[in-house]
Parts: sequence; structure tokens; C-alpha cells
Amino acid sequence: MKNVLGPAAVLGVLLLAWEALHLAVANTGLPSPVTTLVRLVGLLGEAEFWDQAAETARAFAVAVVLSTIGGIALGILLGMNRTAGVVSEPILVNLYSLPKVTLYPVVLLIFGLGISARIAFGIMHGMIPLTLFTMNAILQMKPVYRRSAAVMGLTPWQTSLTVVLPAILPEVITGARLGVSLCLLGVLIGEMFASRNGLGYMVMHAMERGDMPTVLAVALLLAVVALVVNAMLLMLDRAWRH
Amino acid sequence: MTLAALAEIAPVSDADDHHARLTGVTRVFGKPGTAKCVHALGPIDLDLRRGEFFSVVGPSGCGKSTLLDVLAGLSKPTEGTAEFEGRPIDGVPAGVGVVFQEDASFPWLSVTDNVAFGLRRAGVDAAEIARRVDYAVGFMGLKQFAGAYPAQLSGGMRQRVCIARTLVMQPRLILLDEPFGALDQQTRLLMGDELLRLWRETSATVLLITHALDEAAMLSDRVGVMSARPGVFIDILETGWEVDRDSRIVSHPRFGDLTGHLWEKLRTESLKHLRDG
Amino acid sequence: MTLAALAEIAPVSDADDHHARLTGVTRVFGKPGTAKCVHALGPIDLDLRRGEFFSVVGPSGCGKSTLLDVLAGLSKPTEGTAEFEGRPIDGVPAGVGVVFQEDASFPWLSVTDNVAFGLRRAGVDAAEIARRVDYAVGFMGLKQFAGAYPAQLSGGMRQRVCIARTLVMQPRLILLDEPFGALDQQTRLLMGDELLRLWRETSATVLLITHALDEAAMLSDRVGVMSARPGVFIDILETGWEVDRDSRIVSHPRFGDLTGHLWEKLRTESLKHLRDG
Amino acid sequence: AVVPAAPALADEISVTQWGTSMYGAPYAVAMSEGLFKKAGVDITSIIGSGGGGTTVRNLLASETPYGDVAIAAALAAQRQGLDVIIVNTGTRSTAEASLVTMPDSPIKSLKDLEGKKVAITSPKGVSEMLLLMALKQEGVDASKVERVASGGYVNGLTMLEQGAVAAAALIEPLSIIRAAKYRTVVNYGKLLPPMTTSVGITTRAFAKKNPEKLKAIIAGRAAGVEALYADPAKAAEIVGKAFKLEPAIAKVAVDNMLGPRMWSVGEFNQAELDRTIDGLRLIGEVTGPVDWSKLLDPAFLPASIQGKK
Amino acid sequence: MTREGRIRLLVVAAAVGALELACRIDWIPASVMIPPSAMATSLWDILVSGTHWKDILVSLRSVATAAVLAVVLGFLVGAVIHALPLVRSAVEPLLASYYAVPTFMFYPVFIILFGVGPSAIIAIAVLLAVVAMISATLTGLDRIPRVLGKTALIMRLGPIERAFKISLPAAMPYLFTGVKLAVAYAFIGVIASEFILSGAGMGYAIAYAYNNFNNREMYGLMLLIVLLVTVVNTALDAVDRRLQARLRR
Ligand SMILES: Nc1ncnc2c1ncn2[C@@H]1O[C@H](COP(=O)(O)OP(=O)(O)OP(=O)(O)O)[C@@H](O)[C@H]1O
Ligand SMILES: Nc1ncnc2c1ncn2[C@@H]1O[C@H](COP(=O)(O)OP(=O)(O)OP(=O)(O)O)[C@@H](O)[C@H]1O
Ligand SMILES: [Mg+2]
Ligand SMILES: [Mg+2]
Repeated sequence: MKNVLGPAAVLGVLLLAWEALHLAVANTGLPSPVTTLVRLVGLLGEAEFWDQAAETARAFAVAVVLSTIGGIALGILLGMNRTAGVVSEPILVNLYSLPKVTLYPVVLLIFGLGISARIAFGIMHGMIPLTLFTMNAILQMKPVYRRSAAVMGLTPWQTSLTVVLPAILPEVITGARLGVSLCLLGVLIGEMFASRNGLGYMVMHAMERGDMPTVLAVALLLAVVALVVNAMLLMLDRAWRH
Repeated sequence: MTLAALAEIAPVSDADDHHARLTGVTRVFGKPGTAKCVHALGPIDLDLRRGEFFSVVGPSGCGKSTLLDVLAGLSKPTEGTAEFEGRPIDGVPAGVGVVFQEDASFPWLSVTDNVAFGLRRAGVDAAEIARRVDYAVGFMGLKQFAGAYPAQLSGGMRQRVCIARTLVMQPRLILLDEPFGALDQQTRLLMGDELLRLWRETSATVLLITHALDEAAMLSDRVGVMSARPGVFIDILETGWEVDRDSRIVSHPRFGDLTGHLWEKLRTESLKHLRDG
Repeated sequence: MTLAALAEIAPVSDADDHHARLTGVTRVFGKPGTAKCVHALGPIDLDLRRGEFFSVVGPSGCGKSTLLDVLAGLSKPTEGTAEFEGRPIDGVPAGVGVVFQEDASFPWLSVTDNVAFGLRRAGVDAAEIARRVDYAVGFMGLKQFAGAYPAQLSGGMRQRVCIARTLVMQPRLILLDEPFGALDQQTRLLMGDELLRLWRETSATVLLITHALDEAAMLSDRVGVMSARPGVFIDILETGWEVDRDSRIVSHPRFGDLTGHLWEKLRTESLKHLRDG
Repeated sequence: AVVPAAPALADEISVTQWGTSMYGAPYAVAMSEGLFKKAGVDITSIIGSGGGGTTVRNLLASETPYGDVAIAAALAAQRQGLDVIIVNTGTRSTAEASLVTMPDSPIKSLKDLEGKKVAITSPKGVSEMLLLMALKQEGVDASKVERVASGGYVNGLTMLEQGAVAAAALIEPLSIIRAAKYRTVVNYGKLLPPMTTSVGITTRAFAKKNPEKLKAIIAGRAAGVEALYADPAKAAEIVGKAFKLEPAIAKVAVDNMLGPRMWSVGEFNQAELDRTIDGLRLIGEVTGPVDWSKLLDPAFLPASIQGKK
Repeated sequence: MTREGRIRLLVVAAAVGALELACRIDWIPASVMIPPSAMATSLWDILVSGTHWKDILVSLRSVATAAVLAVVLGFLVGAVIHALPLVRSAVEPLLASYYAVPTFMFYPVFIILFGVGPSAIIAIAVLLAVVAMISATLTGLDRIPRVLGKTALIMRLGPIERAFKISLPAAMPYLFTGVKLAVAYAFIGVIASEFILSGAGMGYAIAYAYNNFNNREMYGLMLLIVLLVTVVNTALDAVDRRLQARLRR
């Protein structure tokens, strides 16, 4: 309870700052928090909004699942071999810090404008951190765990399942947390740049019409959802690290 | 009693009596001839007598852990042969338990689950697991921490968990690699008492690697002193203690003689290591 | 020589002779009466004689570091008074040097710069700095590592850097808080030799906190034994060694007596700590 | 091989700025009134997009590669060697675009813009082209008017409100929604003569393989245009629904386009085409001569309008 | 060069070679991707002809400004939060979840606040990058060994001297990791904003080339960004590794 109160207070302060900003730049089209919330409630009542949200959610869900599976699998593959790990790490880090949005046209050229492009783009964002975290977790796992397993006569399969997996899980969850966030970001950017549906498109469309309350309402909603999802993963993370 | 009498080299015991035996064992890391090639150990001849408490002391990096790896079947000797209970060691032999220098408790399992881990994998039935785990946890004084996780325990407690985890497997040969290296001396002496108690109760053969001379002198039937790398035994010392000993023997006059003798043997070897930074 | 003779409690030395003095010092952390309040230390009465080598041993958490903090002026006693060279201690007194248990070398400076750090700040002139740093670096056997950075050195080497850094300031009272706690026993004994050499050359007063009974027995003129928390001195032992001693005295029969006696005093205190996990 | 993945839905066509601009109105009407079906094709939905090249890319990737796109995009695609042909005209007026300023601003005409800054959306975009054409028409020296790329119409308005620019480009329906806040300096539709602004394009391969389908699409759209002009009120209702506009705003938007006859039935008009090319030359989008014979293919227009030029 | 370094070079070279081959034999159609060699010549043409220098400079200036602002602001905010444990406990969970917030969507707000142009884009980039620096500052200040503080007391350093001679160098390796991340995020923030929202800069140039079917120019610019990021990253990484090496104890 206490660890909800603090962030809630911070969010409260941010809302107040927003209101103050709204008053300070009066009449320039920056809606007040109240206007935004009213708009948000309005949106939540529209079927159209839910269609778009479902579109985003679908792309996001598929991207998360695929990048999680892919990221962990690739991370394990690279982590099992020290040379492979050391060779690929800087490449992965470099890919991570690349402004991937510039590669979006390539994605569009390959996948077309459908949901697959957005999924692919989400994966491009979300997979690398997971791969990196998983790989490093395996590379840096205490060798003594493996030796203990050997001494207890565990088969390689038993070792992977009952020792390696739980040992790297905290790192994997941390990676997943980052990956999930970035997946969402990737999908939304994809929708903003070239798409005909999804919340990103909705925001872009509203921006084009100068419909600020809608822009902020959707952005706010996404921010809150992202924070909540992240907080849940964070709790999972903490629970696992006794 | 004179030092000369103490320093009597142990004769090779007869075949029936020996529990594990290393003959001419060496271990070289890396390709021979290359710059990275490290001659870490040997040649080593060693007979562990059934039921004895044998300690190995030696300067840092002299190959103590390598020796243990060979006995545990974790590492193959480059030359020579290693056998346990009359059979050559190939892979980790059943009946051998190991406690490592590093904390090897699994942080994701509670103390009980840690201790039960090996038994569960081995498919021992639940009632038997419960019985053995209960006993080991109690024996190592972990009763009140049974549900705790390693992160909530001190370093000494965690090593006890690892010892309990080894103990439940009922090993006939227990190998310990500086298990108390991270603890302070006083705690270490007390843990030594428990090790002695365990040894007496299980009547297993114990090989203890340590860098603490007092620990070696107080706990062991015999102490093997290793040279700087490549480690070979430069001395094997019979302590002549009763089976029924504990840490209070540190005030025994022979204890001082023993540590003094060990230190004399090791001082020059340790200086070799220290000079390399 | 009998244990009784060894265990003779040191008489309070006369005023002229004492270098630092604690009278009725206690230290309580947290607000008294609250749940978080910890009575860490005392009451302590201690007279450090000018030029003596005094060691403090005691179980983990008994307040040894707290005692050192009071002497170093890093922490104010809750009750009682602390004085150094006749003046009450208020803030860090000039003439006191401290070597901490943790590695306190500055990783961003080379060995030479680490050692020169304090002198440069104090505005000592360059030639004098060079002379003193050179001497200290040489004395601690760091000559060939003068340009190296701490990360390139072993733990033992880094502690030597910290000792050299304290040494160049020419302190009259040197406080050492388990400086070799992280090293293995053999290396520690060798470092002890260098500490003795340093003590003889500088003729400073040395207070060494340690958990290693052999270290205390071998290095000190007097050893203070502390109880479990709140730490009070339960014994102060005169060792009676010559000034001109080194680690080889571990084979001296009196050495065994001393450690044995210390262990007897400490065993029950240490058990108290161990039981709390 | 890496094959551009096609959306699964058949008979989806692309319309630029679908949902934001009036280009798409005939399609909305035709779909709602079943005019496509009557013409022999089942258009189920429209792929919209931000405009320009994206629309062309989309249509190239779709199963029914027909789309209504800005003429500049069609030319660019052709220039880059993509196998596209223009098969009909879409819109022929700039009536939806205007230049606005703040109500209290001293800017009364284009002349007043000399030495001032004007917000356009992006360099080489439609808003810049129209501004340059209008300046040229009024005899104002374009080099004296500084063009600032704002990234979007709303951004330009924000700059205008903050005084960063003296005037900003604007487009419907945004200009209708915000009509009260700004004063129109010039309505391009009133100032500039008609010119082709959007065209229907397809790939040569599709045209060869499915000429009947293509003809049906064009015919369906033409029927939509006619229905639109015949009953603007109903059309406004349909468009309002399709574009999620308030009915009143949709009504104004459609009505504004009636006068200049924004929507072409599909026929090509050389003069209107050339005007656009002149405009594109002003912003440097077109440099060399344009070979219309390679670009245009009127063969798929309804028989009734084929001859008209 | 280490063995791994050589292998890495080989891997990258092989990947580029494979791409080249795939494009050359038309396994990847030219409408989707052009061969790497063509990207390189296109980049060369872009640089020589000077058509995009303005965009490149605009982007680089924005990235640099954003990175500097993020580092300075992040450090200051981090230091203040570090000094206020109560604020810290409230803010930290939010920091941990921060990257999930789609910053780009607040662009219109920044336009209102900062006007159109580089400032709004810089604001987005700063917003994206500053959190990495705040986190790094918190970690860095946390990780200053307590014993160094005691040492400062023993050496009787004043607060200012202590901050500059002990705290800052001790925290530096962590702070630099923050700097490295801040630069990367500044890059991402600036280029992405230009790409989606703006009318200038490298990001916009790529989007524009894409819209005009100018694959050659698009891939030339993409290559430029990949190279720029790689160079900057490698340089920062080299410094980072050196600083990290100090911590290895
Ligand atoms: N896998 C390996 N490859 C190369 N050299 C190795 C390897 N394992 C150990 N060595 C080297 O072999 C020597 C002996 O190592 P070992 O770990 O057995 O020493 P140790 O006596 O256990 O040391 P410590 O007291 O520090 O635990 C060391 O010099 C070490 O560097
Ligand atoms: N700042 C503090 N606030 C509250 N309690 C403290 C503080 N510092 C120390 N203590 C407590 O005071 C007791 C004595 O601490 P101290 O560090 O002096 O022990 P020590 O004998 O040096 O232990 P060790 O052998 O582990 O170094 C411990 O129980 C410790 O938890
Ligand atoms: Mg070892
Ligand atoms: Mg302490």
C-alpha cells in the first residue's frame, strides 16, 4: 500500500503542474486535465475507440509474445556459448541504440501496411533488450550453480530446467519489463507513421485535426496502462528476488 | 613430543583401507606448448583412508580446487589415474558430496527446498525426503530458518545450507573447498566444531581444503601441505588428535606446534605467491 | 609460564604515558526508548600507551568499528569522554591515521597519486611529497606498481596502498579496522610482518581491530577482548613479546597459549552472535 | 524471396487522406449507395493513409492496386521507375485549401506577406506549392516570403497563434472547425483556376489483367460523384458518418466544394493537368518535361466521358 | 584486436555480403532494398552533393543539445532526488516504468510550450533521455562506497572539495553509463520525432525519400544514421569500458 501512495502523490503533483501549465498558457489549446479526463471518459464510451484499442492490443499482444519467445530463445542460444555472446553483445547494443524508426520504411516495404508491419516493428523494439538480458544472465550465472548440479548428478535437461532457468529468471523478467514497454512504443510509433488503425493512428489523426483533448486523453490512457503493466511486472520481479 | 615426530610422512596405506586414490595426477590447462598453457597441479599421489579427516593447505592458486575437481569427477586429470572405492573416476561418482568455496545455495529456493533439491531430483520418496531434510536442517542448526530464503541469511548460515544439502545425499566421501573462506576466524572455528560433529556422526571420509592453518591443524587427522603452483604435496602431517576433539584443542600445546610447523613449511611458498601481486 | 600470568589485567597507566584515553564511553544508535535504538558499545575504559601495539578482538557486530570511529573522531560518544594527546576529541584530530576494513583506495588514481593525495591537499611542497611518497611506496613493496591503478592490484596490494597513504601523513596514532579481513590467512600473516616493521620504524601508537586471534596474539603488546554487543572489554591481555618479533613466533609455545586463552574467552561470545544468524 | 505481403481482404482500394480530406467523398457515397456493386465490383473498404507516397506504396502492396492519390505522388512514383499509370482524374480544385492569419493581423492580402514568415506543412508539399502559385499569380516576389515548415497544419496554426509566423496554410475540414479563430487571407480555390489535384492510379500489370474490374471501379466512383452533386445533403450525411465529422461541419465541407466542382467525374483535362505541373515546377518537384503519353491511359474511363478532353 | 573482435567483424562483413548478394540476384527486389554497395555510393553522393547537409546539421545539433541538456538536468535532478529519500521512494517506481510511456504523443504539448521547430523535438528527446541520466545518477551516488566518505572525513576535506575530489570521480563510471544512454536516447528521440512529426532533419529526410519512392536516397540516409550511431556508440563504449574497468575489484 505504501509503495502505491508515493507514486500516486507524484502523479498528483504532475496533474497539478499540468493544470498550472494549462492556466499559464491559457487559450493556446492545451486542454486542462479535467477536459482531458472528460474526453477520455467520452472515448471509453465509443465503440470506435474500442475498435482501435483492440487493433493496437492485438498487434501489441502478438509482438509481445513473439518478442518474448524470440528474445529468450536467442538469448539462451547466444548465452550458451561464451564466444557467441561476446561477439554479439556490441552488435546487439548498437541495434538497441539505433533509432529504429528510420528502418520503418524497410519494414513497410517488406510487410506492407497491415498488422504484420506493426508487429514486426514492435518485435524490433522489444526483442533486443530481452535477448541482451537473457544472454548476460546466462553468461554471468555463477559457475558454481552448474557445478553443484553436476555434483548432484543432474542430467543436462534437469540442469537447464531446475537450475539455469530459475537462476536467470530475475534477469529475464527485468528484460521482459523493458521489452514489453518498448514493444508498445514500437507498435504505437508504427501506427503513428503509417497505419490506418490503432490508437497511434487515432492520436495522429487527432493531431492532424488539432483535437488536443483526444490526443492527450489517448496518450494519458496509454501512459497509465503502460505504467500499470510495468508495475505489475516490477512486482513479479521483486517477488522473485526474495 | 618433538616436531620431528609430528612431521612423520604417512606411509602409503594398504589397498583395503584406501577410499580414494590419486596416482601421478597432473592437470594442465590450455594447449601444451602455447603461451596460455598453465600447469596447475601435480604430479600428485594421494591415498585417502576410509573415514579419515584429511585437510589440504597451500598458497593461493596452487591448484587446491583443481585437485578437488579431479576427485569430484568434474575435471579429468591430464596424466595419472584417479579412483574412488576401487573404480576409476569417470564423471561424478555416486557417493561423493561436494561443498564449494563460493556460496552455492539457490537463492530462488527456501532453506528446506534447497536442502531437499538433490533428493527430489533423485526421485527419493516424499516421506524419506522429509525425514532426511528434517534431520539435516536440524543438525546444521537451521530449524528456525527452514522457511527463509538464502538472501535473508548470513554468509555462514548459507554455507550451512550447502553443507546440509550435501549431507542429505548421504555421501561416503565429502569434499569441502574452503567452505568457510568468507567467514571471520571466530565463526570459522565454531563451524569447524560442527564439521567435526558431522564427520563423527556420518563416519564419512572428509577432504577439506582450507587456507587457514589453525583450521587444518584443529580439524584433521592428516594435513597435506602443497607447494606454490604447480601444486605438489611437500609434506603430509599426522596430527594425532583423538576422534572426539573440538575447537577447544586450540589451547592444547601440540596445536601451537602443529600450526607453527605448517607455517614454517608454507611461509616461503606463500611469499612466492604474494610477490606476484 | 602459566595462563594466569598471561592474563594479568593491565593496570591503568599513569597520565604522562597515555596517548589516547576513553573514559566510560558508550555509543547508542537511534533514539533511546524507540524500537530501533541499538546500544552498540560500552561502557569502555581504555588507555592507549604511547607507542604500544594494541589489538582488539571480539565477535562480529560487538562494536569494534564503533570504538574506532570514536577514537578517529568520526562518531561522538553518547556518554563518556574521549581524548587524544591530552585534548578531548572533537572532529578528526590531527595526527591520527585510519585504515579501514573496506578497500578505500581511490580507483581513479594511480598508486602514486593515491599515496600522494593527502599530502597534496595539505600543501606540502612537491619535493617533500615525492620523497615521502617514494619512501612509503617502497616501504610497502609497491615500487613496481607505482603507476598501476587499484583495479590492477590484488586485494592485499590495495590495502597496502591504503596503509601507505596513511603512512605518508606521519600519524602518531594509527587506527586499523580489520585491514586484512578480506585476505586469506597466510597472506594475512605475511602482511602482519609488514605491519610490525612499520610500527617499529615509525614508533607510532597502533590500534588494530581484528577478528583473527592469531593475528592479535602475534602482533600485539596488548590484546583487548570484547564481549558480544554491547561490546565491553572482558579481558586485556599482555603478550610480553619482544619489540623485534615477526610471524615466525607462531611456532613459539607461548603463541599457542595466547591464542588458546583468547579463544576460550571468545568462544561463548562468538556463539551468541552465531545463534542470531 | 521476400515478397511484399498483401492484406488479406480483397477489393480494398486506397484513398489518400481518407477520413481527413474531401478527396474521398465520392468513394464514401459510392460505397454507401451500392454504386460500386452496381458497376460490377465489390469494394468493401478503403485503405486510408497520411497521403503522398504512403498511399502509392499501399496500393502497390494490395490485391486491388487502385488508388486515388495526389498527383505529385503519382509523378514521383513514375519517376522512380514504378510501373504505375494514371487512369482517371480525382479532384480538380484547390477549394479546400486556404491561407489564414489572426483576426487582428495587419495582413490583408498576399502582398502584405512580403518580409514575413508563412507556415507551410512540409517543404515541397501541397501547401507550399499552392502558396507559391498564388504569390506568382499576384505578382509577389516569392523569395521575400519566408516559408517555415511546421510539420502539419495544426502545428502551423500554433505557430500563428504564438506569433512565430504571420500566416499559415490551412485545409478543410480543419478550417471549418476552427473558422471562428482565424481570418482567411486567401482561398486558393477562388484565386487559382481549376487544376488536377488528385488522380486515380493503378499498375500497368493490373490494368492489363483486370481491365473490367478497373473500369468498374472508375465507373462506380463516377457514379458516386454524380450522386454527390445530385443530392449534396445526403452526401454530406454519408461523408459525415464515414469521416466521423459533426453533421453540420460535413455539410459545410461538402457545400464548399460544390461551387468549384471539386470532384471530377474522371475525365482528363490537359490544361488543368499542366497547371498542376507548373505548380510542381515551382517547388522543384518536377524539373524535366512530362511525357503524358506514357503516364495517362484514358482507356478505362466510362464510355460516356472518354471522348471529353 | 581480440579474437572476438575479429569474429565480430567477420560476422558483420558476412551479413553485409549476404545482403549484397541477396539484392544482386534479385532475391530481395530492388523496390524493397538496394544492395549495401549502392547504399554506400548513395551516401557518398549525398555527402558530396551537399543536398542534405542542412538536415544532417539540424539533426546533429538537436541531438547534441538534447544530450547535453539531458545529462545536466538528469544529473541535477538525480542529485536532488538522492538527497531527499522521501521524494525518491515516491519517484523511483515511476522511473522504473518510464520507458513504457509513449513520449512522442505529447508532441503537440511541446509545440504549444516551445513552438514549432527544433526546440519541441529537443524537448521530446530530453524527456526520453533524462530518465536514464537520473537513474544513473542515483545509482552512481548510491554506489559511492561509504568508506570513501569516511576517508574524506579523515583527510578533513570540505564539502566542496569532497564533492569534486571524491564523490564525482567515485560515481563517474556510473554517471558515464548514464551519459552513454542519454546520448543514445537523444538520438532516438530526435530522429524519431523528425521522422514522424517534423519537417526538417535527417529523420524527415528519410520519411520524405520514402514518400517519394526515392529508395536510393532513403537507404543512403539510413546508412548514414546507422554509421553515425555506430561510431558514436563505439567511442562512448570505449570510454565506458575503461571507466568500468576501474570498478572491477
Ligand atoms: N580453467 C582454467 N584454465 C586455465 N587456468 C586455470 C583454470 N582453472 C584454474 N586455472 C589456474 O590453475 C591454477 C590453480 O587454480 P586453482 O583454482 O586450483 O587454485 P587454488 O589453489 O584453488 O586457489 P585458491 O586458493 O585461490 O582457491 C591457478 O593459477 C589458476 O589460474
Ligand atoms: N549507524 C548505525 N545505526 C544503527 N546501528 C548501527 C549503526 N552502526 C552500527 N550499528 C550497530 O552497532 C553494532 C556494532 O557495530 P560495529 O560496526 O561497530 O560492529 P563491529 O564489531 O565492527 O562488527 P564487524 O566485526 O562485523 O565489523 C552492530 O550491531 C550494528 O548493527
Ligand atoms: Mg580454490
Ligand atoms: Mg567492523
